[in-house]
Amino acid sequence: EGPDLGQPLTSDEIPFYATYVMPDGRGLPEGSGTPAEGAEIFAAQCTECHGITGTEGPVMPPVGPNEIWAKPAGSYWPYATTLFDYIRRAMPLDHPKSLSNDQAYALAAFILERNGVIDADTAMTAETLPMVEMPNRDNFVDVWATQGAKPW
Amino acid sequence: EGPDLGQPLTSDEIPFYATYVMPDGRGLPEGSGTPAEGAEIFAAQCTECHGITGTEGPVMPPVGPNEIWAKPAGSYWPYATTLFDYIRRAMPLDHPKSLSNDQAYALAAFILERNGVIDADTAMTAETLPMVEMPNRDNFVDVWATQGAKPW
Amino acid sequence: ASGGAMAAGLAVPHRAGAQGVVPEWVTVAGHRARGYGMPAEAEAPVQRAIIEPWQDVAPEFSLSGTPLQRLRGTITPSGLHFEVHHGGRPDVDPDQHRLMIHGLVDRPLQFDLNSLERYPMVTATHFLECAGNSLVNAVMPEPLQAGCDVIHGLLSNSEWSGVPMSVLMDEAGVQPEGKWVVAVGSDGPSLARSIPIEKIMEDGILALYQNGERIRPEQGYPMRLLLPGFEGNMNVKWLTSLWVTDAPAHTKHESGEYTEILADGSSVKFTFAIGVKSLITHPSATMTMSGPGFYEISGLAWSGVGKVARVEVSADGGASWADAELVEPVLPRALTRFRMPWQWDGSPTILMSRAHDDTGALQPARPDWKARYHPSNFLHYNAIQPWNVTAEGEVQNVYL
Amino acid sequence: ASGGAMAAGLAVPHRAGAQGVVPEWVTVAGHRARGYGMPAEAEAPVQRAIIEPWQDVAPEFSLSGTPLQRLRGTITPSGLHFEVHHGGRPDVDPDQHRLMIHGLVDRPLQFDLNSLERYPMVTATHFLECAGNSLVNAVMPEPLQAGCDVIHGLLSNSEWSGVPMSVLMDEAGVQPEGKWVVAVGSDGPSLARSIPIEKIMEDGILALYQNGERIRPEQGYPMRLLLPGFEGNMNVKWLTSLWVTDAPAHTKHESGEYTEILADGSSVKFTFAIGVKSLITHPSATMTMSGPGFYEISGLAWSGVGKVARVEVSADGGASWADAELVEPVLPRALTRFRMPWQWDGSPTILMSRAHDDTGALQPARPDWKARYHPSNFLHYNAIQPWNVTAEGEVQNVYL
Ligand code: HEC
Ligand code: HEC
Ligand SMILES: [Ca+2]
Ligand SMILES: [Ca+2]
Ligand SMILES: [Ca+2]
Ligand SMILES: [Ca+2]
Ligand SMILES: [Ca+2]
Ligand SMILES: [Ca+2]
Ligand SMILES: [Co+2]
Ligand SMILES: [Co+2]
Repeated sequence: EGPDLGQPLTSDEIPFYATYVMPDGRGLPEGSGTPAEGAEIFAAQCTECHGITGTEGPVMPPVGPNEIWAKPAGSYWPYATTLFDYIRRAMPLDHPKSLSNDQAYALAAFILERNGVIDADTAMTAETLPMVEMPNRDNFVDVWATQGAKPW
Repeated sequence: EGPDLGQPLTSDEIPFYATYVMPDGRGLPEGSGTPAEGAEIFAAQCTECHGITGTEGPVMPPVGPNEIWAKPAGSYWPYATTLFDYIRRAMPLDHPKSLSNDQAYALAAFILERNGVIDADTAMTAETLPMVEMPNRDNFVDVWATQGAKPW
Repeated sequence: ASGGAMAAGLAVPHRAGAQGVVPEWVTVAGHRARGYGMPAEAEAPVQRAIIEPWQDVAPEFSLSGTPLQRLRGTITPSGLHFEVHHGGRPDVDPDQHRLMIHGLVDRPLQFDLNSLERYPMVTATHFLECAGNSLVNAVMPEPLQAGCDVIHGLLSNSEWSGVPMSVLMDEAGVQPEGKWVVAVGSDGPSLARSIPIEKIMEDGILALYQNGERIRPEQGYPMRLLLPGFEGNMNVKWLTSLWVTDAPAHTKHESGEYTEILADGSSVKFTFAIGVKSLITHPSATMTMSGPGFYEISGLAWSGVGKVARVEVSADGGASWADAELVEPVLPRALTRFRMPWQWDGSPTILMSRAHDDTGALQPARPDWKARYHPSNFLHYNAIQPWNVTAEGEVQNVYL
Repeated sequence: ASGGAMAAGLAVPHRAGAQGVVPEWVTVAGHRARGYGMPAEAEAPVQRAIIEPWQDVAPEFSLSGTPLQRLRGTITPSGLHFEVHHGGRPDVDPDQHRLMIHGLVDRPLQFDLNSLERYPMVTATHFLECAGNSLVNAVMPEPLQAGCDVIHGLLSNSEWSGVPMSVLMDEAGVQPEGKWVVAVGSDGPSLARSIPIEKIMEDGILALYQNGERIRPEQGYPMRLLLPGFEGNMNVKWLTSLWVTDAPAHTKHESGEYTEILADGSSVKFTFAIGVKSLITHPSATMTMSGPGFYEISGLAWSGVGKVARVEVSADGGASWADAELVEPVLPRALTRFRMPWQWDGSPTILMSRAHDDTGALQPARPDWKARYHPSNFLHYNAIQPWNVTAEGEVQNVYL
């Protein structure tokens, strides 16, 4: 079928962003962060784009409800793990991958807390983050159930 | 079939190079030129590209036989009218359409004379040019005769 | 008197008298050949329409729309292929770039660009459409008066060549539990999407070439994932990682930005294929008719699930419809050009097109589309586009 | 210990420890969208091969060859479409440019570019090949060691859109005596060719668009004549005049430069269509094999009279042949990509392809082609191209 020119790939050659944290928490690293820690980082690095309280924007405010964006990450997204991974790999947009794992946990905690999903004193870690029950989780259509084995 | 947006075209709007002198001489303008007159113009404006005697090139020498080009215009081409029209519209390559009709007749005369096709004292005009019997004329395959009505 | 000029019936202008208009450029030497060509200078205004929703704070989140109203045929010239950059277009060094295949595979592998050149390559023409294309029509209460570049320009069509994904996945050896592939791009945000393994294996392509030459930076140089018919952003650009998993990762883009809220408030997480759709490009909004008479109505139709089967055109606001000609070849999951002769009598009217695909799906009218979704939804808008033609010949975007 | 990292069989790398290689470009904001895109900077070497036979005295007589060995698929990107300029590329002002139809017509007409936009337009993918393509193989006593760009590069393939010539000719009203059309370009030498009216009316196109956008300056901006399958220079660029006549004008190019001298010394004046031909582009001369093992032999086949029906490939110098796969869609008078898997055992061999078209014509071997013509003939060379593969993996041009 082909020339078989693939070279072996060892796990230490795989950068973190080549995978994704799974909803059940697989792939989460060590570390932790509280909403209060997150608030500080957010104020310093995120408000320019997402607003002082995370609701003003102009860019897709992650805190809801807000006037701008019907799908705020901290309440609309089905899994809290996605917050950690996305912030860690992509934010802030102009300095992606500059945050530590602790900072990403803290920012996820802050956003979840602002959305009323977790308490202000709950730290986010590899253990707690996958346990967060996102309020919109059961509000997604299972397209396989409605459209069959190949819903495309 | 279409929007019929073509505008009328009057004959005084048609530049000379939008037509072509036909082998039977239709389209030839007034004027005349001798081989001697042509020799002078050739020496001044053509030798850089086609060589001092029209056989050296480097570009497709119009005078044959020569070492470079198996199809010298002045002996290989089937119709002498083409010489006049092509020189008039296209030569010299870097100043196309700069020659007068007289000059183009003279250059055609010069090239034909150098190829031994006409005498040195024959002037080329709208009357004489179509009468020139090109030596290779009958040496072309009639592709309609050999390949039928649509030889493609 | 000119030689044989009177012979036969051929009107030959007199050379000496009538010289006509001789433009300067037929009297001088032209330019030499060059290594790589560009459009004519006079065509400089034919550009993509740049859309930067947060230009002040996040200019790298930028889009550009193909000026469909300035183009003909079906191929999008690569210089005008639409862009959606979530974190800007990265400067990927092709020599350093690697494609990794890992996760639930027997042999985790990495490939450089040179090795991939040795692989078998397929060629196929496919459209790409952003899931958010035509969003202004989806969400704006009043129709925006703008051209197809702005309204519908996140749509392009290219001939792609590259390695069948199945060949590469087979080399790595996908394990039985491997049901999804998380594809990751090498851009700033490391854009990631979860893709069912069935699609990857069926017709996924590691695209290395676009319209004959190496894929353009805007479209993922040196390589992108191509998933024929799937919404644009699943066709991950600057592809660097294919991570085989047992379940979708529910990445950022499949958690919010690309999920549609339905009328009842629930959401559709995965909408893979682009629905059947069509668009009249000539005439279209921002154009002005040049008086009554003959026009050719011309446009594009496409479907993410197969071939366009039929396009109907109405020149009376939907009262009557007639079948347009589909320009051959009609290819699956590719833009199809349709055309229809039309005599405009100069009175106000509305032009519309509606496409059917070969699964029997028909493009909806806007009210039917709106009825399915929450008012905020801007994704997978494929409703009929009516163009209003005024008595003055202005062509306007209108909702019906 | 990381969260659920041990759950299921999914190998998830530890974030903290193994960071892998993180290239700089995934850590910064990328570039914004732009109006018109260009190839990646690293692809700058992918250029047309410029050929200027008389560079010192006549640089405007210049050609450039498409780097077929660097391309995949079938479409030639417009920036790399081959050029043959007899007097250089003119700077035509599209606003001043006119198309004239005159001679043996009822209504001599002129059209500007804007009016032509109102006309019905057809779209078709067709190759163009210079009648002198591959001339080095035709006339050089020893095979030139150069790439496909230099040897065979006067060959390209585009999606063309424009007005059917028949619509325009009908508007002018061709008279019964009108049997030929002299087409004239708006370049310095006002290049002119005589074309049978049958071809003009059958499938001639006034091409205004190339690969979706306005035709490029090198290919005749703002308009060219397209005669599907006919030798390149009859497809007059920068078309300004169509003069209907009762006979061919025997213009310069049909008097000498584009007439083939046969073995017996007689000449063929008109050779309209390009003969059936094929070419292996991968691997091809100037390339070096990267060791034994699997290769995909890939190439292009075409015919000026119809569709490619079949391409055979030999990997043993012609001792045995096998049918290659033709990549769909196979279109008439368009480049067709063929492909064939091959295991190279590392020993010297010769690769060849030969195409058949749907009229039954078969591409000749070089000795058969040479036997037909005078030794000086360099036109319409369509013989089989053998590539010699040495034990060291060098790929060389060779005559068989
Ligand atoms: C320079 C601008 C900028 C800064 C600073 C920035 N972001 Fe963002 N953020 C964006 C943009 C643009 C997007 C949308 C990206 C996309 O959709 O692909 C985004 C998206 C997000 C989202 C997802 C929103 C959604 O609903 O999809 C989250 C969560 C987020 N950012 C968090 C953060 C955090 C936390 C910080 C600070 C550490 C931050 N951002 C700093 C520009 C910025
Ligand atoms: C600056 C270079 C240059 C100059 C000066 C020049 N020519 Fe040419 N000539 C060319 C080139 C290049 C061609 C080939 C053009 C082509 O094939 O399209 C050519 C072709 C010709 C041909 C046809 C040759 C053939 O066999 O097809 C003739 C005849 C000719 N020139 C005559 C002239 C005359 C007469 C002059 C002077 C008034 C002249 N040329 C000056 C470059 C030049
Ligand atoms: Ca901490
Ligand atoms: Ca900033
Ligand atoms: Ca005189
Ligand atoms: Ca000069
Ligand atoms: Ca490099
Ligand atoms: Ca202008
Ligand atoms: Co850069
Ligand atoms: Co210029």
